[in-house]
Amino acid sequence: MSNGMDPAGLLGIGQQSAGGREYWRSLEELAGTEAFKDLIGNHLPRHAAAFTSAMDRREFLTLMGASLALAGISGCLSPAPAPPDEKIVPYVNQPEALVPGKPLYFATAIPVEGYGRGVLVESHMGRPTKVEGNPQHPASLGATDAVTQASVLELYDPDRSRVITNAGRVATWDAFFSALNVELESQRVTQGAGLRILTETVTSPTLAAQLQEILRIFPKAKWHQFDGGGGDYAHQGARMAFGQPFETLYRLEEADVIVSLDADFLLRSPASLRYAREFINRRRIPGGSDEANRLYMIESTFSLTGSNADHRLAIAPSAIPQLARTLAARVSVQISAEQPAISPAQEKWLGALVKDLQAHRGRSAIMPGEYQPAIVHALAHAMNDALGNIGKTVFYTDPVAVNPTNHAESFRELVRDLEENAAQVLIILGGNPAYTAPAELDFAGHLVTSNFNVHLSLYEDETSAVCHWHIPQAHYLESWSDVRAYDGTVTIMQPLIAPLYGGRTAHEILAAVAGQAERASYEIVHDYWRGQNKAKNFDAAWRTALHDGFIAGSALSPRNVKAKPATSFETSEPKRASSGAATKNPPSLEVIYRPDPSIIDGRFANNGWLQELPKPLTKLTWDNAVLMSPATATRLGLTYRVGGSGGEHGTIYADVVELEYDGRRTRGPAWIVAGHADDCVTIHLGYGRRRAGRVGTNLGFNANILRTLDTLWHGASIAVRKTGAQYALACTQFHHLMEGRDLVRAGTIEQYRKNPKFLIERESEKEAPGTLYPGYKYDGYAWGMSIDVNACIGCNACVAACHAENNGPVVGKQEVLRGREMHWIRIDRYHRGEPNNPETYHQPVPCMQCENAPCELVCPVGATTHSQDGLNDMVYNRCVGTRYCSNNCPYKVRRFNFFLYSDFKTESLKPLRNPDVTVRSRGVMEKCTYCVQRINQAKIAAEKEDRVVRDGEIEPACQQACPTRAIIFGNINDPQSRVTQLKTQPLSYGLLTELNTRPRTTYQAKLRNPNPEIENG
Amino acid sequence: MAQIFHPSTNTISRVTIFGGLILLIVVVTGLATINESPYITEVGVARTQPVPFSHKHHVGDDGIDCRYCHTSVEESSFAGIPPTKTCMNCHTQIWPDSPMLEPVRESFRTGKSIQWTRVHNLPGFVYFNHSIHVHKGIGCATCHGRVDRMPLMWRENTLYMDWCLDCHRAPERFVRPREYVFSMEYQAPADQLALGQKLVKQYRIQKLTSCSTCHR
Amino acid sequence: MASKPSDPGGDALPLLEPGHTFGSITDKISSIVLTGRTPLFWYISFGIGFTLVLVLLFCITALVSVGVGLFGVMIPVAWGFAIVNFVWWIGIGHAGTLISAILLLLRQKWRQSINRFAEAMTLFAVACAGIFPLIHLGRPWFFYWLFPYPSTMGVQPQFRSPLVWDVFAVSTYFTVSLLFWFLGLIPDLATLRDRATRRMPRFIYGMLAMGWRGSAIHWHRYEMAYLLLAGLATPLVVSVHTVVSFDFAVALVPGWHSTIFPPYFVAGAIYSGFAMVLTIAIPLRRLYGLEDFITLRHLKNMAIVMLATGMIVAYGYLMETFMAWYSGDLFEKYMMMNRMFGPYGWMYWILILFNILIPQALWIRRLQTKPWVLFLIAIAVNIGMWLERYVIVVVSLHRDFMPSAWGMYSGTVFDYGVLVGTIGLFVALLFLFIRLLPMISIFEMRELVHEEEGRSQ
Amino acid sequence: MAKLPIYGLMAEFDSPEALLEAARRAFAAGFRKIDAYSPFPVDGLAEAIGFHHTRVPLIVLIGGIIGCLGGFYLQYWVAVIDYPINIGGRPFNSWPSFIPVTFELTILIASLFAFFGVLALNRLPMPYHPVFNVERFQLASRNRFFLCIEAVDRNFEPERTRRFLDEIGSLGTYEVES
Repeated sequence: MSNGMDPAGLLGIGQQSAGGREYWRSLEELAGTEAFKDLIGNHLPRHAAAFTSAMDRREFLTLMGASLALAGISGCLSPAPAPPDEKIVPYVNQPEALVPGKPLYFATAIPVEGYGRGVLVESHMGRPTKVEGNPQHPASLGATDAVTQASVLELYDPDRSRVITNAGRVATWDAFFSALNVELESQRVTQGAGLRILTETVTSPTLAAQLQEILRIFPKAKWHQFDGGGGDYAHQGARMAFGQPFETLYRLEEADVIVSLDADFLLRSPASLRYAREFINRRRIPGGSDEANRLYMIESTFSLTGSNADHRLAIAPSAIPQLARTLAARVSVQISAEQPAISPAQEKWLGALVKDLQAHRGRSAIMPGEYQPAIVHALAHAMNDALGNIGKTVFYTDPVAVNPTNHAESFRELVRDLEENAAQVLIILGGNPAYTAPAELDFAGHLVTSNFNVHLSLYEDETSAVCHWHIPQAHYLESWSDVRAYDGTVTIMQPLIAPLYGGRTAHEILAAVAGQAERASYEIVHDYWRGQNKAKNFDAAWRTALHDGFIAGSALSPRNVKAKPATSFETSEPKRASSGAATKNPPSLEVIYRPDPSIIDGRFANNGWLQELPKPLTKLTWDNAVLMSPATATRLGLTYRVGGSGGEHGTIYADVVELEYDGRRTRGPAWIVAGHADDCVTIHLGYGRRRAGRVGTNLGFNANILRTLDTLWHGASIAVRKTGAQYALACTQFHHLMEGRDLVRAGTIEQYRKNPKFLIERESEKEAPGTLYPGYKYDGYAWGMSIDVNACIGCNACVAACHAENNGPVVGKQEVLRGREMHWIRIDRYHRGEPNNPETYHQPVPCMQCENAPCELVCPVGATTHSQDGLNDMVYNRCVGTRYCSNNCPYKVRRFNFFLYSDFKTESLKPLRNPDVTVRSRGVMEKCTYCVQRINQAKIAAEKEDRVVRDGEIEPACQQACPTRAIIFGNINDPQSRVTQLKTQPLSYGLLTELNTRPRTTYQAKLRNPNPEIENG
Repeated sequence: MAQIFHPSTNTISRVTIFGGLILLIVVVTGLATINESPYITEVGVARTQPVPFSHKHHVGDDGIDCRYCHTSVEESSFAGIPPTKTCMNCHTQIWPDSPMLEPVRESFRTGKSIQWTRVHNLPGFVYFNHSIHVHKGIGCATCHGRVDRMPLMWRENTLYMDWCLDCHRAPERFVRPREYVFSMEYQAPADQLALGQKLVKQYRIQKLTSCSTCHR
Repeated sequence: MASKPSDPGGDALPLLEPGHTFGSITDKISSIVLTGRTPLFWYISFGIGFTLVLVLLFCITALVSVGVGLFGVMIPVAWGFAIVNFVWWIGIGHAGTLISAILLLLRQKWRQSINRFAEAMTLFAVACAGIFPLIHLGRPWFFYWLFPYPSTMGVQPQFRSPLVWDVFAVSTYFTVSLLFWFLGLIPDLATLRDRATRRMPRFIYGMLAMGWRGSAIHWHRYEMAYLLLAGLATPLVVSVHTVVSFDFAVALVPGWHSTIFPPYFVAGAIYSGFAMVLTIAIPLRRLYGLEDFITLRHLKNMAIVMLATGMIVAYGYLMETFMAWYSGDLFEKYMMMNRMFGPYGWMYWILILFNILIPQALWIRRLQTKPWVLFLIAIAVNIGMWLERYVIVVVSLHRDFMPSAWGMYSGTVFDYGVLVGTIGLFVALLFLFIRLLPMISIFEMRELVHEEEGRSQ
Repeated sequence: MAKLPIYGLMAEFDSPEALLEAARRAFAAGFRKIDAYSPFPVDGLAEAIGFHHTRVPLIVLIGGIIGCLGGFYLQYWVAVIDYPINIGGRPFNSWPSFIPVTFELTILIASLFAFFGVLALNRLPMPYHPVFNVERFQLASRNRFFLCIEAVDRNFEPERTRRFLDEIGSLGTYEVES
């Protein structure tokens, strides 16, 4: 009965010491555990050494010093060496060397679909545990997205491939390299006529150099590109408009009027984090100005960006190019083809929009969607040109991607070569074409024709299964490499840990192809940049680059461009072979394919954090669905049923439909989305994986079965049949109405200008609720938070960040169905207005840290109490699990471990855990703590320097990740702090304050900026 | 009917009743005592170590400062367990071939670490930070006892929560001037309370009894 | 003088069929216990009960070893069957104490033939109830943290929490009921000691009787103590369900946060309690041929008490609905609409039917003396009261303040398993009691005989 | 006092009234060490043999007071003295919340005192008692009523006392050997 360790020891609380934080408590213990040795493996002298002899600073530095030499030596020793020790330069805000128990931060970049985003990675004793944004990196600005947050889980994923396989049998690197060399020898004869290399979008200068080198050695070899998540239409569009594949950049801070032609720039763009920041910065009302930008959205599916638009026009995808033409014509772009008439409603809408655009020449921006055909991009360029936006809000640079090509065409060519047996040696670097490529091509089937093909990938996936060779890839946190951001800024990627499963980088494979199998990627990257930089101070520059996380001034400079007359291209119809044989019965609809908001094209399918992340608008988890508008659903006679257990906070039984396209069929649940365009359906890719791993396999359904290369993103006519079957979807929030409750307060800027207090004044709680009790005096710190609903775009970054920071468990679909998901912060989504085109609000809801916390009052054992700083503490080890607190929490932000959710068994997941946060065991309640571990660390640091904690010194994980800075945390006893100032704004309000809970977390009301002409009448 | 019971049953029954009560009390107090006893708390129980490292010798006789080995005690939550290298700094010259030190030399040769037995162990959900305690004038000896008198290390205090609270509720009873934090000989003055209150003010020591001070 | 049971005419019904003497009563009642032959129906009933106890044990083992998630509980409905059953059982318990204590203070003679097994019923019901707060904990092995004890953590229970009040209320209630019950048993144990022929029973009953010999002075003190215990038990029984109602009334969940809860819970408790007494008494008097002692008069009186408490409960429902409208509180209003017409609406209407409408039949005098009618009504009320607690606990929680968190709850096989399991436990214990102890207080029946003689002379 | 050959003399009656009457007369006749045994409480019997008031109520009252004060102090000590901690912004001594437990403990302790008090006063348990030596005494828990004059009584004199008992209507008088 000492400190709650007795039987609990058997059931977790005890084990968690083994799992959670023991790692750094005693390094000896650490190095002792067999499991850990497996984890660290034999591949990594440095870390092994570092760990077994509690690396003190002397040794750390010597290691760093010796690394270069070592690299050379070990290089010569064996053909396939373990990666040698290399130098790592820690980031500024960290002790000069490793101190046991203190994290280090390293700068690198995460490549997502080819483009890089600067990140800082927190490392505890050599274990990367958390990824944060790099404030100085143009594509990050200190923020991250959900995918970036979850990438650290991918690093430790026990399902990642650990072995080289040849035809399914385990092989060795040596075996592979010799086999490869044999093939290459024969290729040399034919100058590589049979050599093919398939990559995803490439922006890495080093990789580009290597590819060119290979193409020099094998002049007849071909390099193909295919990216499951993108189509590279933008470059094609630029080619149309300018004759060159320019990169298009926007400076949204300069734009008063933004027209998005299906561009989901807040979520699906290499610059989404930056665009989100710039977009919101122009809408932050309680920041002095009461001016805001206005976003017009023209799209088919309901995108995240669409949900943040002031005006949305939901039309079928086939109509968008036409509308673009019409719009172009209205903004005086030379259009020869005469314009078909459009509906009066659209007429009115378009009229107002055009007027708005004309009124803001040079201060507007037309943004074409990534998945729109080239023509739309070209028209957008023309419009921006006509509106004089180029050089003001729109900029063009040379392409960031190396050798941009139309992926569809490039891939088609590869398949043709395979058919004609022209491609004998195929090297697939990353990607998973066997799954992501349209089924019609039967890529897998054709692979057999080539006599040697190899797949380099993190997982042993569908493609690996059909390739002769599979070789494990090193995770980006294990790799030396480089990558360009959306604006060309280069980041030298440095590893945080040596490859856990002995993976290699694409650089090392290409080096082998080029006949230098022994070169380690560190060498390759380092030497490439040495070659680039002729200056003698290279080492210093290299150091700075690693240290800062990017190479200063490496961004591509804007080009002043001249658009060709639109007449030259505007008639070229987008290729959309309406092959689907438009059948009238069953009703045939247009189809839209989009990467899944969480797992993109399936590359993150095995990532539990992302699978369990409620998708921005549908709030679905663990599944994809056939999204359609209410009207379309009624037309198809489709409906849903709320489950008896879980219900609106868990189980929704959706009608299953059969989809048929070109005779290829699949089935999927139908999901009704308010605001979706009629007569078309959206299907998210990335599901229906067959070889994703224990998490991602056999979830949802595979839409690639239906796709064709011509209709990668939009299909003309797909047949949708009701099957009568129903399927349980795990949806964390189905109820989207506020039931007349003031949860999200919203108005228009117009109203705000008239009376800044207009929202508060209509509220009931103008008179403060009385109390018999004196109430507490908080004379030290008083932590509080302000969340700007106006700034929240609903991107889920905070949810993922919170999960990563606080060792959140993954509970699985079954538990989500029961309404037991474990997110400490959730983003509530509410709709208002007519269902075919509703207003949407995103409201992040963490613990309110009420001063009169109802939860504390009812806890029989005092497991949740108030701290001196006014935090609502949750003491897991005291909790007996009555769950009374959750019942009494009006905000329902408490989460309960109904089972042993935290994984105490899987060794490889243990190093992932944040050592400063208890891993919760079975039967205890948990909830948002304002990241009390960060608060305490900051307080201790301040105390040691005999000062007070500075404003902004503490950033909870959610605030740190937020792209739009919608969440601000601080000391509300300090009148100067940002949070205090925000709380005094007229738009600041508390949630359910009429209950006299006195929440420390308050909100800023949402303000829309509608165009009066459209809004009224 | 004849008597069912023998006259003695009267006494027996009373004895059982009162005896039972007494037994109950004995058992409860017994359990409590066991819980506080070294059997459970390991207080004063010297733990065997792979190498019979003597703090008494190194600290008491040689007068090596705590921080020479426990390097991070002032910077980090974790005081730091010295790497084998630290041992070898001296023991390459001193006793370079004493059999007793073979495990150390072996560890240095093979790179396999010495597996010390943990003496002070807190449950996983307790977050203790050495650096701040040291900074606020809590001496090593206050918690770890007179290490300079321990041939083999043992636990000086129970590390139970109420023991922690004793100090967190009344730091003035234990705080000492910073310059003496690492001193083993330091004796609390007769007027500890007076001094304590002075230091509490001077070092801005708070009485932190909030749960989240230690549990997160 | 003794009117036939069949003819109506309320108080004409006797409390005790005529022709009984001290001896006949003593022999009749003690023979049930001391007989060597156990009737077949006893084996059957006990067998069923015991089988269900095994189900209960299985469920509990699973819950403790796998996790409370085996129940259907979720967020927002973090309390489910477990708490519903707890309140239901506690309520049932109340009739016993009420009959034995309050009716004693009110000098109601008709209590005497039913108080003993009613009290036993109380104990067993409370025992069943006590299981639930334990097994619905996330970490049941730490239940003792709800009691104050000298811990090395230096942490004690949080006495502002209604759950701690519960712990004290229920444990006190159980202890006091037990003392009260055992004190009442002592003279009868002496009787059994003296009647028993075989050695073992004599020894055991003798030990339990503690050498009671019916001395006048002992009787004098005994009666005083019995009276005082009754005096203490009366406010206790009222307090217990009040405290249980605080579990809800103190919370701010719409549908819980209500001042009418205490009186309306106590009434409901007595209501369900009497229903359960009838459910047990009616078959037993038949099976053991105790119609002479548990007469139609008893049934009638209990029916009337049921009717009265039933009306109070009805008033409670009415008030809740009225206040929801009158308060004008957005959440309250929604809660009531949801209760009536929401996804769980059917439950609400069934409980109205079972708890309010059907019992109205008791206004009809003739039905008050029709055992099988009373039995059916009692069953209906038992079910209705369970549903009432379900509506209060689950339906209030599943849609509270934040629409974004609204969800649905449904019991799992373990929820049902534990419910029937406790019913089994209850039956098993009850039949053990009937077999081993006098189910009717013998000495009080002797008193009754004495008084009846006094009256008839 | 010296060990007596017998414990006393016991007379049997068949009705509470008879016993009551007999008890009165015995008391009137100056017998003091007497006791009456009946299968159920008989009004006035105790008074008849000179036993008037009992200390049970006092004991219960004391128990109640202990429970009440102790109960409240326990909670006050926990919430205010031992570990004062901010619970939902309520004051440390939120006495209204302490009422239920205080009340329950009052009842609990009082009841315990009542139960064990009466046992103690009645010197129970006492499985062995001389009166059980009388064969017919087993009917004392059925339908017979007994009056016992103990040998320690000042006026006890075997022969005369036996006669006296027969006079007052004993249906049978037996020696109770000790």
